[in-house]
Amino acid sequence: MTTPEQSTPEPAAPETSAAGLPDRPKLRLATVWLAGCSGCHMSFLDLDEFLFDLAAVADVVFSPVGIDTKTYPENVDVCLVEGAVANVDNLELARIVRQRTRLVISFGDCAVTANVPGLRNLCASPNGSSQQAVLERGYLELADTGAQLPFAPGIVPELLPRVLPLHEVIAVDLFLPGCPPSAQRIKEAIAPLLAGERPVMEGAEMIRFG
Amino acid sequence: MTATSPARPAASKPSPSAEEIANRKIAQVIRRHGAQPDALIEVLHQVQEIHGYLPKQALDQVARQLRMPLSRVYGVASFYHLFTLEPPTPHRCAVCLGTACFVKGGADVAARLEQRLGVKLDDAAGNGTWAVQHVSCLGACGQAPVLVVDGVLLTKLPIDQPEALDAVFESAGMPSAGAVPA
Amino acid sequence: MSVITLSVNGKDVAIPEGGSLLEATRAAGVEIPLLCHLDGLEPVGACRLCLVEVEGSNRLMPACTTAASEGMAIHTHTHQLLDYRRMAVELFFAEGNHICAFCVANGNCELQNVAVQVGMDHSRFPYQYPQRVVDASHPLFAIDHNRCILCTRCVRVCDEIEGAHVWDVGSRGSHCHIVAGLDQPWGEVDACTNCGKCVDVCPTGAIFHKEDTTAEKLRHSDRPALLKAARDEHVWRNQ
Amino acid sequence: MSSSAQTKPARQLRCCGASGCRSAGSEELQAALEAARDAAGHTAQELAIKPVGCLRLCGRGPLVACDGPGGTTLYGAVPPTEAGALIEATRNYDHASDTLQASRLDPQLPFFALQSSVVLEGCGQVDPESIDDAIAFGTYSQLRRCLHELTPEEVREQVKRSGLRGRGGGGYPTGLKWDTVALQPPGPRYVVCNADEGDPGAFMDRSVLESDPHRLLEGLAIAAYAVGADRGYVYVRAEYPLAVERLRKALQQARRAGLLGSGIDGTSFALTIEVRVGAGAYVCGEETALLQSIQGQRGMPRPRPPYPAQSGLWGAPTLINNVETFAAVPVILREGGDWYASMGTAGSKGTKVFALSGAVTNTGLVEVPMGTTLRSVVEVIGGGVPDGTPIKAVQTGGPSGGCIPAELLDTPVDYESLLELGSMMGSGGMVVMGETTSMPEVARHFMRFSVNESCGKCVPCRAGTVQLAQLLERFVERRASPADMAKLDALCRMVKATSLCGLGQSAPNPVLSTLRYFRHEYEAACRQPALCDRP
Repeated sequence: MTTPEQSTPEPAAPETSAAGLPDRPKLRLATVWLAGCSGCHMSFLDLDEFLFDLAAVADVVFSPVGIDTKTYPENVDVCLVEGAVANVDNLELARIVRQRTRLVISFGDCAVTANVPGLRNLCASPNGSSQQAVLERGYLELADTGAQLPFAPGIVPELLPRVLPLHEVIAVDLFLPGCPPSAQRIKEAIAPLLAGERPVMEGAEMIRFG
Repeated sequence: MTATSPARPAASKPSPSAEEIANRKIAQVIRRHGAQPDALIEVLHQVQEIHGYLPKQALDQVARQLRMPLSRVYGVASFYHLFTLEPPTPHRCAVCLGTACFVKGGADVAARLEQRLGVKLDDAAGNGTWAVQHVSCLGACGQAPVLVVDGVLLTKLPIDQPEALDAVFESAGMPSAGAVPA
Repeated sequence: MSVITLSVNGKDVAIPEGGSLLEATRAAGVEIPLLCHLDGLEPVGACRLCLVEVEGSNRLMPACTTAASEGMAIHTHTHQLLDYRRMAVELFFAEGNHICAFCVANGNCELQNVAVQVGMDHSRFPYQYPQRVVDASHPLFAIDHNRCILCTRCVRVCDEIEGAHVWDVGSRGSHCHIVAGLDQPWGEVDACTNCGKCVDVCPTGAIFHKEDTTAEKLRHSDRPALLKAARDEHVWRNQ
Repeated sequence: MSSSAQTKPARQLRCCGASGCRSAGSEELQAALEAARDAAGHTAQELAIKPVGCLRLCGRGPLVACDGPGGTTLYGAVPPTEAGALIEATRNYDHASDTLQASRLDPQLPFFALQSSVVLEGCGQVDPESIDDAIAFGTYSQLRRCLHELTPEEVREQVKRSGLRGRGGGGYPTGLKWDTVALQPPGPRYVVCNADEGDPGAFMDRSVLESDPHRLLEGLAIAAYAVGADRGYVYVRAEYPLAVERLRKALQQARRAGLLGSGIDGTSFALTIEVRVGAGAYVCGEETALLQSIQGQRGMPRPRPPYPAQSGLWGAPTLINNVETFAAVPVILREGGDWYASMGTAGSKGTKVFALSGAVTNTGLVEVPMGTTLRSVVEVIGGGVPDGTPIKAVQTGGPSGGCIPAELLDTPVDYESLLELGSMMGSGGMVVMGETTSMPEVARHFMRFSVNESCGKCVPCRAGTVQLAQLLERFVERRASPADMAKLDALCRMVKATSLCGLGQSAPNPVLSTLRYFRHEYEAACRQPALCDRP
């Protein structure tokens, strides 16, 4: 079965062909943090010296841990997306990432399976939505004082009815599971990409969940 | 034969309680089947006839007297759709959602019943008085769509004529929408 | 003892008559994923991961329950089988609530390992988030139904090896769940001997020792075979 | 076809008392007829009012057949108020009231004229609650003949010659199955009648059980003799209370008449038959699950081989056939295997009973030779869609079968042709669908059925059907994406290839067949590659 989500299998064969990429000196790399604990990003930082190697061949153009840019740029080559899609902001950013990125990597178990953020789907009401139930549980039932539902339109993003893994929202090109994926695993996945090759995602070292 | 109910009263005691009578009946049923484990389904049918459902203490009695593991008895009792482990509501409907009934609007019958009785399909608790469940096929396909209300088969339901359909429901004794369950 | 010969992925092997296709694959040194099967317990052919192609048959056969016969030619890793196995593992993940990150069996879980074995890096099928419960009423052990894959190893080991038959399967279809006694809290079931065999054989973190926390569960899935050999053949290898 | 010189009353009214007509008020009608007869001063000798089984045209119940000197007339949907008029009409049809005239059904209607009664020959003729009536009709004569004149091998030879194939769905050659059981090493054997007719849209077996139970018992007894069994079970679904009641009664009568029990008909042949009532589980129609259920267990199938013919009830060789298969046996022995084989097609011999329902004018039971085209069954016999609009598809084979589109209606009905079309014979339910029926909805309907009926043992069926039903939901609600289409295809193939039993293996068939013939309906429900907007 061809995986429908994997619409752009090779980084070298982009559909949104950014003209002249092969000549571009540096890979444009982004990392995005959706509904996750940032553990995957911490693990990314654990790459230690490899980060210097990375900096030599790639520009970090968007990242909560690497650059201050607040707007996701155009023509990104590779993006590591941490976290599940839990609210409207996550959803909007995921869609932008897909539009502006050639190779999207589902980065860590939350992005791949919805993982811990997805646990709120367990308190779904009969219509399948856990949006209200999770707010009531968190802000009313468990409140010690001043119980009230958050209400700040335009400031606090609205929750989606269900928390979804990234590939149920946008097409994903590579899955890098792990909670978090170890620095070694991240390195094994990224290094081939820098050389224009697709990493081999096989074996417990590369794809075991958890 | 170890068909001794723990609740069996001494002979001198006054009239036995309903529970004791039921226990004795179950013990009789089991004896009639020779206390053979392969008769479990037959026994459960008859226990359900006695109690209207399969209460846990009756399952316990069946398991002990058939000398079977409790979990196996529960496994069988919970496997089959016609066995019910909770006390049933006083009134029950079964909407047929077989293929012929499906083609002829069986799902609409179910939806109208849900609305009328304020219940959810296949929620055994219903509204406390009425519950609506689906059945896969009653083999009455020639008369589709069909419905069973308290054991009575109603056929050729006029799904295209809401008033006529309501009249059928009315005459089957179903309270109309918003009516407080008795 | 008479011997039969057959071929596994083109390699000829000889196994004792009456052996299963699984034994044949082992004789050929071929590893196929297994979840419900466990040596020492009656095979049930439920997880469908060990399905193999048999030349001359248009049906896939479970290696664990199918008797090998003379001259059979089987294939264990065709594209089709790899494809189906991966889908089956995705279905397992999607039907339960498997959050490896905080599971007692993380790093020592057969489901996790099988996912690696079939190359499953994500599930194409949406997770179902079924409502399931945790029963910690037993003094020593607990069962977390969220992690149960209904392999029925616990049911079988308790029935076949221990003889207590505490466990069985209740309900049906996607509502199936393992029950203790009359679907009672495990701790209230008198039949339980506290032997812990169900903990030993559980392939995931569903049944575990209470003192174990995340990633601390150890497996002893070889025990049923050892016990069975001791009982049936009076051979003790469990030193 | 009575072989006895029974003295028949000059006139008789046969009232259908099978479930369909019962629900339409046949009991009230019969009581009213008896009262009207008494009021008119006729005796039962002059005018018999006989309860019988299915008169076929179930959609027009309650049905009454009137046998008079001038032949037989059939009335449908007769209100009890017309009882007097009906009694009068038995003597002189010209006196029939307008209402009664309107209920008269023309026996020349293709619905009746094109049927061949073989399995159903006693349905509507005999009183299902009377063994005397059954015996007078010739029932049990073939059992007696077998016991006295034929060896088990000779019986099996006739069944093999007949080319009869299992009528429960798979179409396995019956004679071969009987041989397999008979030729197992010595030891106990069982015969089992599968009367767990669970396919929605199928009610053939129900009608036989309710209309002519002694024929089934005769067939079962002959089978037991032929394979050397001395114990048998009839496993009936609990949803058929009238069938259970009549079958139990028939068993009791047969025991009393010495046709079951020990030393049957003065021979050394002994046979005990028990009724086992199901408890609501479609999967118990699968033979290994059925055996589990007879043994008081959860109805969970197990992998085959070993087949039940080798290892069945309590590990003993067990012959399992369904009701229609056993009911065909007495006729085959009476008329000979070659006679039976002269009907039908090269690979599918004899006749087949179909239960016709859905969007069709004449709903009821239809028995036709194998090889009759679907068109003649649904359009000529069935009379097409009631409002005259075209037929869109015919569903055969229940949740294991498929939808055959109108343009293929000229296909002859036999095992192979239906399989080629991606459907199957199944037990014989035939549901006609008109133009308004949406095919993704049909597929979802069947998939929900499979979700509900999955036993839960193997993962493709337990979890795969749930995912399939959700995918189909997206098509029905028109929020599917092209990727969903690919997933649907792939998962259907996986569930079909890897499920443990027939239920799971065939659960994707309704999807696959509607995808094959009505793909445009799925495509129309697809949006462009999905962005998230699901609830």
